[in-house]
Amino acid sequence: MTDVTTPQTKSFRMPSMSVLGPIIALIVLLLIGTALNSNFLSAANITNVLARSAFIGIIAVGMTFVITAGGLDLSVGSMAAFIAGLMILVMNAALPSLGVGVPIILLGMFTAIVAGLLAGLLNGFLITALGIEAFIVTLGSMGIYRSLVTWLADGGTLSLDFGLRSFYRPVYFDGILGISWPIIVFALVVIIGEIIMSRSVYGRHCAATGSNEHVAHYSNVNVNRTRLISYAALGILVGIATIMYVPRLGSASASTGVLWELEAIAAVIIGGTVLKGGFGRVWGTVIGVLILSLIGNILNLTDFVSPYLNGAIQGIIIILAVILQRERKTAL
Amino acid sequence: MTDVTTPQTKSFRMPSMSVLGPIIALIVLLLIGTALNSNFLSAANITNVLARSAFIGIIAVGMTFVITAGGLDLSVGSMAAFIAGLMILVMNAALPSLGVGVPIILLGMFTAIVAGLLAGLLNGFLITALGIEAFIVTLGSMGIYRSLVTWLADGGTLSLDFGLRSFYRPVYFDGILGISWPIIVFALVVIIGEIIMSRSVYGRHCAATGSNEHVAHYSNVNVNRTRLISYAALGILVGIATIMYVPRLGSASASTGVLWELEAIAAVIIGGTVLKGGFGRVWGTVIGVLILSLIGNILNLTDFVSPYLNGAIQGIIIILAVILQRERKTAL
Amino acid sequence: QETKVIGVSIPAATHGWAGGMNFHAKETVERLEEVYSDLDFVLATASDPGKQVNDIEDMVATRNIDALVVLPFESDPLTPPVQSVADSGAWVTVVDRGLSVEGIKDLYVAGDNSGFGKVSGEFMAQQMPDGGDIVVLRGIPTTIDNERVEGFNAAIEGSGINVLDMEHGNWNRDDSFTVMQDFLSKYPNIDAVWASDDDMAIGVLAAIEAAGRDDVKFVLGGAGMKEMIKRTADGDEMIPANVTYPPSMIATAIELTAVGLTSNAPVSGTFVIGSVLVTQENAMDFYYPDSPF
Amino acid sequence: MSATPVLALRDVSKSFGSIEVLHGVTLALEPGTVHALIGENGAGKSTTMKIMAGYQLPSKGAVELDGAAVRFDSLHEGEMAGIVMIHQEFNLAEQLTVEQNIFLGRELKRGPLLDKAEMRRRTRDYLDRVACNVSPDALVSRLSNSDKQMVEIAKALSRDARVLIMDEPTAVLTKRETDVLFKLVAALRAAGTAVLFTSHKLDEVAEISDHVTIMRDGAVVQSSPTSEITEDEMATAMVGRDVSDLYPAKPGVERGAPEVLSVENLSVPGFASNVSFSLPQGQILGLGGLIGSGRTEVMEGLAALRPASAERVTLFGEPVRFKRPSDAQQAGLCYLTEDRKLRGLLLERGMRENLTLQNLHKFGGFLIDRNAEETALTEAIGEFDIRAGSRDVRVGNMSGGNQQKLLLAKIMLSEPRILIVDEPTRGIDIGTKQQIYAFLRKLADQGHAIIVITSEMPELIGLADRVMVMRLGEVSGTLNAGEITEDAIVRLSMGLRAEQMPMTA
Ligand SMILES: Nc1ncnc2c1ncn2[C@@H]1O[C@H](COP(=O)(O)OP(=O)(O)OP(=O)(O)O)[C@@H](O)[C@H]1O
Ligand SMILES: Nc1ncnc2c1ncn2[C@@H]1O[C@H](COP(=O)(O)OP(=O)(O)OP(=O)(O)O)[C@@H](O)[C@H]1O
Ligand SMILES: [Mg+2]
Ligand SMILES: [Mg+2]
Repeated sequence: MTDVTTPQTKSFRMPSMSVLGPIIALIVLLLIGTALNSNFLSAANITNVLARSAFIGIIAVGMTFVITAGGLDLSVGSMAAFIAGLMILVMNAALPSLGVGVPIILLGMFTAIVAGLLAGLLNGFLITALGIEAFIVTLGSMGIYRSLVTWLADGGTLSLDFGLRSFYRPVYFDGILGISWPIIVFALVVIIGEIIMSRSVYGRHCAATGSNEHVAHYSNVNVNRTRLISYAALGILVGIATIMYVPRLGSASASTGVLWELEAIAAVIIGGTVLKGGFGRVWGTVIGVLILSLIGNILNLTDFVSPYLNGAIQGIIIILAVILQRERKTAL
Repeated sequence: MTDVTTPQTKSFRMPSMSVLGPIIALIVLLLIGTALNSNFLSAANITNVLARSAFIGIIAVGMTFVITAGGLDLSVGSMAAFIAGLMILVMNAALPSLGVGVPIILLGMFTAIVAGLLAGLLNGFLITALGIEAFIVTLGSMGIYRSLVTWLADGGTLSLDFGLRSFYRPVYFDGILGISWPIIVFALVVIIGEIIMSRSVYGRHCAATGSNEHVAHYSNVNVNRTRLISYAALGILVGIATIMYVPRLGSASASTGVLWELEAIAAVIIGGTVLKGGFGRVWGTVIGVLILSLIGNILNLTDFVSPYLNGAIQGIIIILAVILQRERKTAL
Repeated sequence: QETKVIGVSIPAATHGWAGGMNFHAKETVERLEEVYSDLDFVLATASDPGKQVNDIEDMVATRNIDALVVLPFESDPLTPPVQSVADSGAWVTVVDRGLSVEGIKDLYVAGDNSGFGKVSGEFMAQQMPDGGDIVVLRGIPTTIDNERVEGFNAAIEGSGINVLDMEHGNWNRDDSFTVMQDFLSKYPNIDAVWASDDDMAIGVLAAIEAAGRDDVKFVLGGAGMKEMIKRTADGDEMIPANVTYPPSMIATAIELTAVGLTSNAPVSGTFVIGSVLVTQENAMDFYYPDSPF
Repeated sequence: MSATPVLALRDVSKSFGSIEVLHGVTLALEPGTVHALIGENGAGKSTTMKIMAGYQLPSKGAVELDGAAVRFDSLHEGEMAGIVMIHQEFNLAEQLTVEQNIFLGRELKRGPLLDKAEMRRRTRDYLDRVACNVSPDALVSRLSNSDKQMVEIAKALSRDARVLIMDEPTAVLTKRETDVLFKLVAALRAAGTAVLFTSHKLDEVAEISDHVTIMRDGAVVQSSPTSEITEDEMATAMVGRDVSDLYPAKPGVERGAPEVLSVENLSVPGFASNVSFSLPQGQILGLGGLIGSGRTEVMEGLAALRPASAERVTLFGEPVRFKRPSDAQQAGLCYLTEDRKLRGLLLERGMRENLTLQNLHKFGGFLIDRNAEETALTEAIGEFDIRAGSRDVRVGNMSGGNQQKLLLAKIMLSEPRILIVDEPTRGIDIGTKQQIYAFLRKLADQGHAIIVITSEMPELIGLADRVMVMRLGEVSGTLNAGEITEDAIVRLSMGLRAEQMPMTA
């Protein structure tokens, strides 16, 4: 019997718009920036943009896994604020006994990572073990952490001891070979994240869980554990982001990290990850983060629009960036 | 084989926890309130709580349809701010020609409803016709409307002419038979919404669309139109909520309606509507709205907790309310 | 003797100054509850004007307040509800921002936003007699911010000071850091910065320091955060001055209201807490090391 | 019949809520034999299989592995014991690729990372063994149903099972793919694997199985070596009546019957081009062709379910243009989808809502008359013999065949004058098939016109008055009453045009 199913010879195909879209949007933004301001491509400006993208970026990488596995986390912004506050309190408290030096910084970092892990595990536990809607759990914990940091700061700002801050500062501003630490850490997180997402068993399990949890379950994937790990990892990444954040200004308050969650989720989706789960890509998230940072940067570098309208421009560009990557609308 | 051709006699069954859960949570809150303060059940307090629930409530009813049909709208809060601002501008502008009186109020109401309709249609169009993720479209339009109102108000506050305000005020504060207008309108919206959701063709189409849009499409349901209508209806309801809101505060600014979207979505989910779509109930949403309003009200009744921790209490209660309605976790 | 209830309604601690104000409100309430056995306080913080109106309604409906101390989130939306509190016979103290209608308040503890801008502008003009290029960071878009900027613009009018750019830093350290970084990329020479708030000044200073730029001669913040006052007192050249806008004005208001309710001492009227220029000479007078702000 | 059974059920009962669906089922699988489990829709075959594989626990009775009672608390334990099951419904993650699905849960690693090259290589091997030539990197969501089934089979193969359980594996397969599968099964049997499968195609059962167990209403009614029972006996034992006249007699449409539908040059971008045909009143037109030949897409295009363009479509003599599927429905043309799970039914919902979804306007203009809906459901249950444990069962919990019946009932509620049914008897038991054929014929006799898309050769031959065959998106030929033979259809589907074949397209 002749074979008549159309053979699929692997020929070169143009990458699809879903791949090209975010890249094109990024390039267009870069061109606009370059055209508008000659300093846009200066090393200083690029460093600024990358370094400030690092916080949201590190968090967004974690969010990519959570969303890919079919979850969501609205609490990351206030979690970051809470961890920053806690870290500052712990370091200030340890100052008399430990003194300014590497140990106290390590203590702070340890605090941040453990706190992040615990916060992530708590979210994950409520979502997986108790089976409550992720939106509600993390909306709840968003309120809780935001309150806690306000309470810790007594309504004001928690500030790192001045001496300690000067010592810790280089963690944000210095680096190696002219590349500052946040950028290096961000790059590492991205590379590891991309490898895990696309080349590891865990990444596959995330996608399977988000795509169809019953199928994943029937295929011996531990769905709950996969989800739990994604929240825990996101918590740890929030901790890491906070470690980079605290040395920048040395303070935390109720206004720290406000709306980071929406920014992180937006970056993830602009990058092409599917909000309902089942498919995620870390490199796309990076592009999403850069797009969002660049919009702000370009708006600051130009005077075309009333600053009141910045939000409108941002909104329009976000929508456009996603329109770009839309495949030709498939018939239902 | 059981014979199923004859309808089974409807035997009484305990309502499931998913039905009882929100109701129990509401009753517990009412009991707590009554225990804490003797004035809690006073007519004045009940009126206050109900009337202020009306804004979010009216919006949340619309959100119930959007979510049931598999959508989401993050822009309602800033849409409300924008519509309020626009309404105030239009009414102030018409004042010299129309004078204080019923016509100008009607003009304002007309403006609000038309603006809401258009805003909703715009969201719906981008989501259905262009096929962009609702999260992104409405995140974008959230930024756009928020910016526009800031811009309209020139960074400050848009205020209704004072004479006009006194004339318009009764729309919030007066009513019939001692029941104030917002409560009446809210009740009407809820009743109509509940009927549409549970007994009408459109409600079924929403549920089918949110449950599986392919099945809906193959059942000749116009999926895009169903979705579009849900966004348009939500827009109109935002307009109606604004009509109730403006006489209360008489002004609009960049801080109007901040976070209403999260509150509305939270109310919808607390009420038992499924975030991923396919199942919604309007009466549940009402309970969700009341729970959220009562939390704020009860926190004001006591001095037990530091006001810094209000957010934490709210978060915990939201999570608890949803835990309550969880069915015994079904094995996957 | 009957217990009287004082309601205190303030915006939530969403930025540095408001945080300080929250602290003072809380602390004053706790202290006065000890002092006056016959006074009971209700403190509510609101995250938006709507919520603040809710709080005031709740105080009237369930706590039978005899007096209300309110720092309005915004003037216009709060005017009608506060008016109905006044109409119900309760004492009304308004703090910082006035209401849109005269004759509601019994006591007004007023901040002076355009004065704040004016003092800041005058200092700038005086520091730069030959003019210069400055950038301005604005707060959250609100009437307060508008009044401050108007006052500032009026004061530098004709002084030769050229405002290169204004952008909103939202009274937030992170936002102002970002905005200032971009200003530094955009303008090769900036002589001075009006950060208009000490939280924003901290972000601005960090950005300047990180960029290693020495063209910026000084940064003028405002509101009198203790760390900044300290640096002024220590003669930090980057922070030669500050302009007060004390968050503790809420304490003044609560305290005066308590006095008004419990004694016959007359406390009604207007109590203006002006914005004062703080320089190295008088800085220690404005330094409160125990305040969180 | 002497070896110890590798896997057995001993007196197993199963209840869902208060309804018992299995009553004391006993069944034994022996190594190196192929065991067929047959029975009517809803008889409990799938449930029996799920219990054997450890997907569900029995309410009563025991599962025995190598003669010892076991209790599989998780699927993993079942699989560890070497039991692999292919479900009646697809068990693939749609957004993942073929390779990702095949290795899901047992990915190969090299160091800490995935060994993608090796997995891809093995995937290709497995796919080759089932003669399926989709790419390992293809997304499952883009595969046709038959390819999905072959991927499921490849996935099961990759598990090296001692016991392979297949729930209606051939329902969505073509003859050719079925042959491939049966070759594989024969090889597995030779290697000592115990195979249990169900099918409603009794010829397949007779062809491949060594032993048949027949279930009715949740109980085993007969179990005997296949050699000792004929197909007719099987059918009778299953259904409880004689089903020898599977197909109703073809009355033959008289010449000059009015033409009710004519389609000229219908094209569906990417799937089919220039399809033309016409349909007289009272005729059943069979649409044959290989899977992937674009039959589904053409008819979906005609019903405006997907973008399509046509030079001219006339319905009852009137030129029509459907912008939406509801336009087609209004004009009297309805299409019944082949994919009941993804396109046909809301699995989370009950029967009532599914039944009326397409015709809600008939139950009230704005508000829905629930009582009328209930009445309609009662009628549908009676007419289509829908059997479900209870009336308000979740449709996803109904047996596959009963879902299909519900789907038919749903489409019939629109009272179409021209009915297009796509694989209407997929997963339907032989007794019900007979009813459905009779029903379709009755409709035709009443003057409706019917198009039946089917991959079942006997169905085409037995049911259709005329057969149109498609190949690669084009009509390759039409066969009139006297010309419908298996050979002619196969030739047209393969694109071999016998000289003397009359072309009447
Ligand atoms: N999870 C469940 N909950 C409730 N009832 C169920 C569930 N699963 C199966 N049933 C019921 O058990 C009965 C047997 O179903 P089963 O799927 O085993 O039938 P089947 O023999 O495989 O039929 P078919 O040939 O149609 O696939 C049906 O009446 C079905 O409705
Ligand atoms: N959504 C889709 N996206 C991409 N390709 C698709 C999609 N749906 C179907 N296809 C492909 O289109 C081809 C034709 O589809 P289909 O198998 O439904 O055709 P058919 O002739 O109707 O066959 P049958 O009805 O026997 O399954 C198949 O090869 C299938 O892989
Ligand atoms: Mg079955
Ligand atoms: Mg098909």
